[in-house]
Amino acid sequence: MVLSLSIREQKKSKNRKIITIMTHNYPLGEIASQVRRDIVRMVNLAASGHPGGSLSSTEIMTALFFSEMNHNPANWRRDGKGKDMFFLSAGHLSPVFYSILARSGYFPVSELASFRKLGSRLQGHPSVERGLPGVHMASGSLGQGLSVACGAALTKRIEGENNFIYVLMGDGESQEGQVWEAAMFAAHHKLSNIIAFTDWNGQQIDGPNEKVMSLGDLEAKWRAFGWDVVVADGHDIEAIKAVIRGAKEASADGKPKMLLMKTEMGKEVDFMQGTHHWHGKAPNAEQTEKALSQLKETIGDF
Amino acid sequence: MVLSLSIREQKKSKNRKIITIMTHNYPLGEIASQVRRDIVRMVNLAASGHPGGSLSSTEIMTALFFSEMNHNPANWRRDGKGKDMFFLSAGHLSPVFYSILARSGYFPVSELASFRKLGSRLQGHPSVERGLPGVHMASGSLGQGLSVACGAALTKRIEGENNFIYVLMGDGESQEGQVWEAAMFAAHHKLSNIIAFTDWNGQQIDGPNEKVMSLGDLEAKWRAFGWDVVVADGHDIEAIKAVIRGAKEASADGKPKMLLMKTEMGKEVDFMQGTHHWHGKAPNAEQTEKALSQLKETIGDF
Amino acid sequence: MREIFENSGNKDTRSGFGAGLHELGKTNKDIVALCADLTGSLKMDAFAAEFPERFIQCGIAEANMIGTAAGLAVSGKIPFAGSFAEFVTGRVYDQVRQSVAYSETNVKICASHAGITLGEDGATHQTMEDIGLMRMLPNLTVINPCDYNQTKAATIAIADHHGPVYLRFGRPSVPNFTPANQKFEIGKALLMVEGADVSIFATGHLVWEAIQAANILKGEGISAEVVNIHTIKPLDKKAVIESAAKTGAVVTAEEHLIAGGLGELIAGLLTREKPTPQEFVAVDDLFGQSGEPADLMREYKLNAESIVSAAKRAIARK
Amino acid sequence: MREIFENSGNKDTRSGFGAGLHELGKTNKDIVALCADLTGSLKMDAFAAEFPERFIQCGIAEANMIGTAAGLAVSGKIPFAGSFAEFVTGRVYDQVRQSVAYSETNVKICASHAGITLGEDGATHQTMEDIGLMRMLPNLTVINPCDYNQTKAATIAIADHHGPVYLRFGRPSVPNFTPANQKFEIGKALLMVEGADVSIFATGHLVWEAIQAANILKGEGISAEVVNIHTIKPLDKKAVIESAAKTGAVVTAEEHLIAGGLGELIAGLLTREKPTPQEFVAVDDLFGQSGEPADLMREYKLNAESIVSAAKRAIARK
Ligand SMILES: Cc1ncc(C[n+]2csc(CCOP(=O)(O)OP(=O)(O)O)c2C)c(N)n1
Ligand SMILES: Cc1ncc(C[n+]2csc(CCOP(=O)(O)OP(=O)(O)O)c2C)c(N)n1
Ligand SMILES: [Mg+2]
Ligand SMILES: [Mg+2]
Repeated sequence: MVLSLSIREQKKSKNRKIITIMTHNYPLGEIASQVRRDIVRMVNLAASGHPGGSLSSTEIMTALFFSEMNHNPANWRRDGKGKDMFFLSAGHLSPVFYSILARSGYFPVSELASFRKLGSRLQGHPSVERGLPGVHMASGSLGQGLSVACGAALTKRIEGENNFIYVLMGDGESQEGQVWEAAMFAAHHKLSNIIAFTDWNGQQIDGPNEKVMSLGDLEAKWRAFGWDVVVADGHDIEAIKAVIRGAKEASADGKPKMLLMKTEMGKEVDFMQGTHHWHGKAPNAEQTEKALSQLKETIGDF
Repeated sequence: MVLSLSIREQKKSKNRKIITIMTHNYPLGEIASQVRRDIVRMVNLAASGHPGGSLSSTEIMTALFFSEMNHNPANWRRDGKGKDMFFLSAGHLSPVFYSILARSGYFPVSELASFRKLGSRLQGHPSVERGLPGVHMASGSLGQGLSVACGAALTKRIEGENNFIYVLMGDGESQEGQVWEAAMFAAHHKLSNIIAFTDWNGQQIDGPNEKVMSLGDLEAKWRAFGWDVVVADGHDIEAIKAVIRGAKEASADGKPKMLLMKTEMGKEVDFMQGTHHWHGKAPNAEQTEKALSQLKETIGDF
Repeated sequence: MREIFENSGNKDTRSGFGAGLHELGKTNKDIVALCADLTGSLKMDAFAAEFPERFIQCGIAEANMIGTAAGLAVSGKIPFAGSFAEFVTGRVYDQVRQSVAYSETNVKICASHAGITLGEDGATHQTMEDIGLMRMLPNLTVINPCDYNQTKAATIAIADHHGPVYLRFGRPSVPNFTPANQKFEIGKALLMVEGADVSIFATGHLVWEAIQAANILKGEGISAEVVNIHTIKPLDKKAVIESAAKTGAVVTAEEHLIAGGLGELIAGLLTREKPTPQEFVAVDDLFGQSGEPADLMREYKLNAESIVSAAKRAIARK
Repeated sequence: MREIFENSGNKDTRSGFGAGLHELGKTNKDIVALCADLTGSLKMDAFAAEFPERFIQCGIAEANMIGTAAGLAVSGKIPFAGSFAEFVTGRVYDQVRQSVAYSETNVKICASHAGITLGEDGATHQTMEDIGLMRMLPNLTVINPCDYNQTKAATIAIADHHGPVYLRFGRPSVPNFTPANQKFEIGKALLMVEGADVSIFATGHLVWEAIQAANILKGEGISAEVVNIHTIKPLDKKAVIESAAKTGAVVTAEEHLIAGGLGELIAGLLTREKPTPQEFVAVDDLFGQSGEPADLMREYKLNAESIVSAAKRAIARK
């Protein structure tokens, strides 16, 4: 009864390839700006969704998908064979994920308008039920993505592939115990092909991490769990590229990699920036206007 | 239908007081020896149960209940009002727990013979259903006890009581993510009235921790989670007493306390000692004989 | 009685919970509240603001929240621990099982955003299994009130009931139609509309829909009885058996999967007592999806129209 | 058919799982196995010893094990992830829900020590809710075979079925009575004993008890039909409806709580199709306790004697 509503159109891979190549001609900073516009517009259109963390992780996702990751939107396979794989553990960051996927050529950018609508492939949190290309796994219930990444990393090792498994987590998300189970597991099994990002924006729903549930010395925690840890500016695209490359190069040391990316929630939209209030709130028409006036349209709105 | 089978006899508190006082006249080492005999005999009689970790945590439990803990077996309340409270997180260590409780005077030592039998108050893992004095909470599913301790510690603080909350965990148990959730919570809420023990015997069911799922630098982990950590010899009763006292004295520093007790699984029974094979296996008659020959009967068998 | 229930204005049931909790905070100093980074969504903010020393923020760590609540309860407090329904049931089933139900601790598990009406967040957040999960646990009382007033009354009532409770409520604004001063009696089903031809046993958001359905049916000359099963466990067996015996046809209506839900509970009871034709208004073996609450209710056929046709099917099978 | 089932010697069903897994390891290199520090109890040691590179030790971290299995599955492996039944269901319900069922990953969840026959460890380890938990999840297949041979066959069969599966088996040695070479057909109920007066739908360890009950009833002139519901989901509705329609009286028998179990599943089906008097051989709203498996089966009335009296009660209510 419900599946029949799915938007099942599969755009030709040829078309997708063209989109990708075109997008790749833009400087990464311009792509990030367009992605931010997409995020704000999607959440406004849906009248629900999570702009805060999407805006804080925009550069991380841009640098990863448009520069560092070995992927092929034109010929995507759910099993990720022969390619790097990306898992969005913090599923509420679906706006940035969907925009990045569409802008990479996984599906038509026009489909971004269906975000959170009945029958859409762009569910509130990523889902595989309707076959959206680019999404390997459902997420939304926090704390599960790093475990999934561990499994995929094991497959890569068993198959002798030297591709990487990327995963994006929220900082608040690391309060979930399952994250530390996965941390211990990855270190024990020496899954150095895992490169994880924490979007360290210092905020979660009820307020700053520090007030809600302090992460304490987060760097020390990951190190104590046997990981290589790097702290970097999560809005500096060149810095992000550098730490990802560094992580890839260090993969022989047998340790999984945690890239703690210092960011600001709501980045680049003045009234959203640095506060938890826009974690999961949609801007109204006026607010959207105000936000968009601060974000350059580069590639073109959907 | 089932509860009717319960052994509901409640021995008079007067009797219990006499038992306690008598037991307290023995040196702690002699109590520990008797407790070890109880463990071996209970598990043999039940033809099931967990001798390995019970034998490794015997001195910890002896020092705690017969020296450091503020408790009153004669007048025990489930809500622990005005007293210290103890939670056994690693519920499979029920043999040592039950022996310590009986030897402290919580219930008749003769009841130890009912361990794991149909209708017994001495369930395979501690349970409150049948009202066994000394047991505040059910356990058995690993990883939950530290969270419970956090709750009790909060009550003590709200009520302005300066009693302590003790909790005993297994080392393998700290692979459960919930333990790290509780660790983060206790540090965030500055629950310095929690004194936790890890029975660091280096073994779990499938083998040494190191092989099954390495705990890595366990001390660094707890420190990184914001706890005061002490490592001590978990078979040296004086050392145990000293670290408990130290933990109590340091309670003003606002940090919860983790006492990592270095122990050996199956301690004092040569064929059980230092191996995981007796984690959850009952000795047969002959093996029991052999084990008991190595353990001095001091207070008298049940 | 055929009382006329009128909507006194739409309100969300979670706000009924928030109001009840706030009131409890004022009258009972043993009440403490715990939340896992969803204080605003659970409408716990009034309590948190007025009683900060009794509000315990747990962060995104639901398992630990349940254990902490159990520890508070065993030492004498009355903890209300809240999150989205999926995260205080499926996420923590084993913790609820051991540290709350089996340990018989006086914990009140407060579950917001239950069912498909959670809306746009979609399937990972929309539990339609929580009634099934929680009613399996011995010692646990399971309550699913129908509107703002009843949720507020239930919140207050469970504080006086010594023992573990699961309290389920929802996100969207829906009609508020029960009397504001009605006392909440745990385990006592409420006859909302008396009727003779078919018994509609409804719970939660579906009670209002059932009353609407009864009105529609009345217009067609069918006399439907509507019973509000606000307490799923312990089920008011007598009320169910008597009504079903009287009408000889049953409809169950709930914002839940068929599997594990109120419908199967009642089917199990009636096959043991007096087998009766029964139709289910519930979701059959599907995950939810994103959408607006009202649209989803229509899409998943959880509304008055579905109850009307189910009632006719049940009657036809007498 | 009234086939005579003979016990070819007691064996534990978990050893059937272990043998099946070991065999799969030899024939299919995509099979991987995961365990959470219970390798011996799950009888996974033969697999682990022969295929160490495909055996993944997860330590005591079941949530992560499920997620890891999902990650292995999405990338092309066929993971069999095992622990005690409570720890791969209630402990990880939300993980199974999102990363296995909703994500439609090809994970085989392997649950040993299910039910009361877990024995001496007691209630915290004895799940009698796992069928209820797992059958609520869309996309998941739920299987509960009856003996060693059938468990081995089921283990092999689920490897060829693409999709998430829950496989439930037990700890103690019990009669092994189904043919060693019988192919396991998912979703196809097995008629074990043909009869006319009452239908006994049994699953798992209770199938043998049901056959014994049918023998006893035969001696008293009552003709009981025994159907082995080894696949709880998808339920073989046709088989259930036809048998119930033929006999007009139903007994369900399972090592599970009444709530959420096979009995309620069948009651729900029959009230929609053709309401039929039904009696439940299952545990009513109690936690288990420590004891020897056989003693517990007697104590909780999960045996042939209980089925016999339930059958008589059901027949009397026709
Ligand atoms: C298991 C679980 N618990 C709670 C939630 C509700 N929730 C969604 S996002 C969120 C906060 C996440 O914080 P963080 O990871 O820092 O992400 P950010 O707010 O920075 O986007 C919470 C509590 C959830 N989705 N899953
Ligand atoms: C949640 C959970 N998972 C698995 C088990 C089964 N189990 C019981 S004891 C044990 C090993 C515990 O290891 P450790 O904490 O080191 O205790 P020790 O073996 O030293 O006694 C396991 C896996 C359990 N009881 N609970
Ligand atoms: Mg954050
Ligand atoms: Mg150990």
